[in-house]
Amino acid sequence: MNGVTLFGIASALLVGLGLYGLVLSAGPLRRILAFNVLGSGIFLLFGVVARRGAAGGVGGDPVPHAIIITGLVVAFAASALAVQLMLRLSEVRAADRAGANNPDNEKPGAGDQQP
Amino acid sequence: MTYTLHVLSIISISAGLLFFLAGTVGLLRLPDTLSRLHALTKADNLGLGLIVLGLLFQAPGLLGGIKLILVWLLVLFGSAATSQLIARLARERRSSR
Amino acid sequence: MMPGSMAELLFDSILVLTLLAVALSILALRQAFAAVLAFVTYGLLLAIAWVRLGSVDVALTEAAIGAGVTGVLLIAAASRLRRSIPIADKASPGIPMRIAVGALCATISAALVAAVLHLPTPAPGQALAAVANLPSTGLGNPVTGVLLAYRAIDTLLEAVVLVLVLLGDWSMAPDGQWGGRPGPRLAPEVNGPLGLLVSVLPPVGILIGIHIFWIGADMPGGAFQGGTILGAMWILTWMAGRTAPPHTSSERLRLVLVVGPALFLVAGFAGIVFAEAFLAYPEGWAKPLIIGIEAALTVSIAAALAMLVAGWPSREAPR
Amino acid sequence: MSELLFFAAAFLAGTVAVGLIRILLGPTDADRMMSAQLLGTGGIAALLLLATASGNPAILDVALCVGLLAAFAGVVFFLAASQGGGPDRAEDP
Repeated sequence: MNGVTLFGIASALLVGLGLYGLVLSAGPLRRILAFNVLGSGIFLLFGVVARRGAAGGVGGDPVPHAIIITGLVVAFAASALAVQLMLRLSEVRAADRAGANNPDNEKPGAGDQQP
Repeated sequence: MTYTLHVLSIISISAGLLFFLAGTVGLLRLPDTLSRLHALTKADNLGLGLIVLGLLFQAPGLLGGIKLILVWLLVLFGSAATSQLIARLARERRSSR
Repeated sequence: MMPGSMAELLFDSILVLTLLAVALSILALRQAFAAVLAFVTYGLLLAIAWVRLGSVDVALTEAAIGAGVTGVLLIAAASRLRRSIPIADKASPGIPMRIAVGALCATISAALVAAVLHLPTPAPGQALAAVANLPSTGLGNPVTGVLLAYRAIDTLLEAVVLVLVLLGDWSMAPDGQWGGRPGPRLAPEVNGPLGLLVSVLPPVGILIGIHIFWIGADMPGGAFQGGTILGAMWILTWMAGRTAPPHTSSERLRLVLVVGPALFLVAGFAGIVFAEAFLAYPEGWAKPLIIGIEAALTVSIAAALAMLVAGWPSREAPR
Repeated sequence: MSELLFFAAAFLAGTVAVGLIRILLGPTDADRMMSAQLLGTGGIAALLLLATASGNPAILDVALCVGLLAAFAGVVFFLAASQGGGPDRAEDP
């Protein structure tokens, strides 16, 4: 057992943990966090493969490293979009609820149906 | 010469580690938020400072040494200010209870 | 591969155990503030893990993005959700469902562990090829070589993706709000230690960001890491109320957002004329071209990441 | 010497990791932030030790980056916590 294998096993566990949280979490913020944990597990797994491919005086294979850097930025962009969708959705629902409480503009199912 | 430097490094870094240990123990064992903060700020700033000092004896060149000191100054400044903020937060919480 | 001493193995074991414990607490903590705080410490631990895995480039990216801007994005979201009506989401799943999903995830983890333990030796890789061809680019950092020379098309597409995601973000604005000024200004006025911090931190951060970008050609660092730090400093000045995010209709903002991808694209097409292919650099011009593209990308990435945190535009008073 | 530095880093990592229990225990947001701050400083110290132990000065840049962003995150978390209202807030959004 060496350190790299240790990180490999940890990354496998992080993938499982993140997936579990992504599927079962009740709140959207928690699901976004779980998505990021899942992603970090996958990146680490890739990093373990890169580390094993170290040669030519560099600490690891630079091709996976470059792809991981790209992946981290894209994962951030995806999280940002998810966060904004979540916030917008909560705003729309709040507005809907306010509309449903007002009998003048009550529509059938306005409170639970989303456009 | 190298031997003396090694001994100085080891003494300084060990002292730094003790400060971190004290900070953790304080954070976990002290009874209320403000006294925990008191223990923590002393511990982590001095701990990092002593470790930086110890590593300076091993610094390979001038640039590396300058960077070590720069990191310490940055953390010192950052954590001094954030500790103030945390204290403010703790006080507000206490008065709102 | 390095043999790895006793002490290194001990450090790695502690790091890995802490990483797993923190990941577990991110998902288990009931309070959003605590969960996001755990997520930020998780990002820091990951950065150390990347150092141990031999990639300082990825460690810098993880420190800047994972522990920096993602944490800010999430904490701003959590504090805004707290003030609005909570989202009525799906009910907590029952025990049988939990067991079924848990078994599925455990199987996936077990399969991955088995795969990790049976990775081929010697490990295949392109490290030798990447290092061998590096002199023709004039660069010293093979990761920058992959990002801007060998696989420049990926990096170009990624820079475009950032702009597209930002457009998606802005499109969430309600009718009539397009072109307004995006959110969140957290503190209208700051003073005392906070004021000192937000006066001193941005200039220091800008220097560090430029330093990280500049050394990227030869040492770990580059456009993504430097750009993220610059973006974080811009966000800091908004949060402290020192500056405000620009209107999304601002032409200067739009220019800054596209200058990186646009310059990259122009250099790519110039490659067809002056070298042999799209995104090929002419002999002897590789390094100056790469540094120029990277500089433009740094600015665009900084602006795009910061605007992604700011959210969709609004023409009303700041939320 | 490098072996000793790795041991020091391992000791440090173990120490500050135990301090993370405060994130779970709380009870206030201020306590949680302290715990994260201790891990931040400890992590930076560990990175400095690793830089010397493995003879790779580029790791110092990671420490610099972490130091900068730890202060940044501290400000943002303070602003979020101080406008979050009283201690009895909604759970689990």
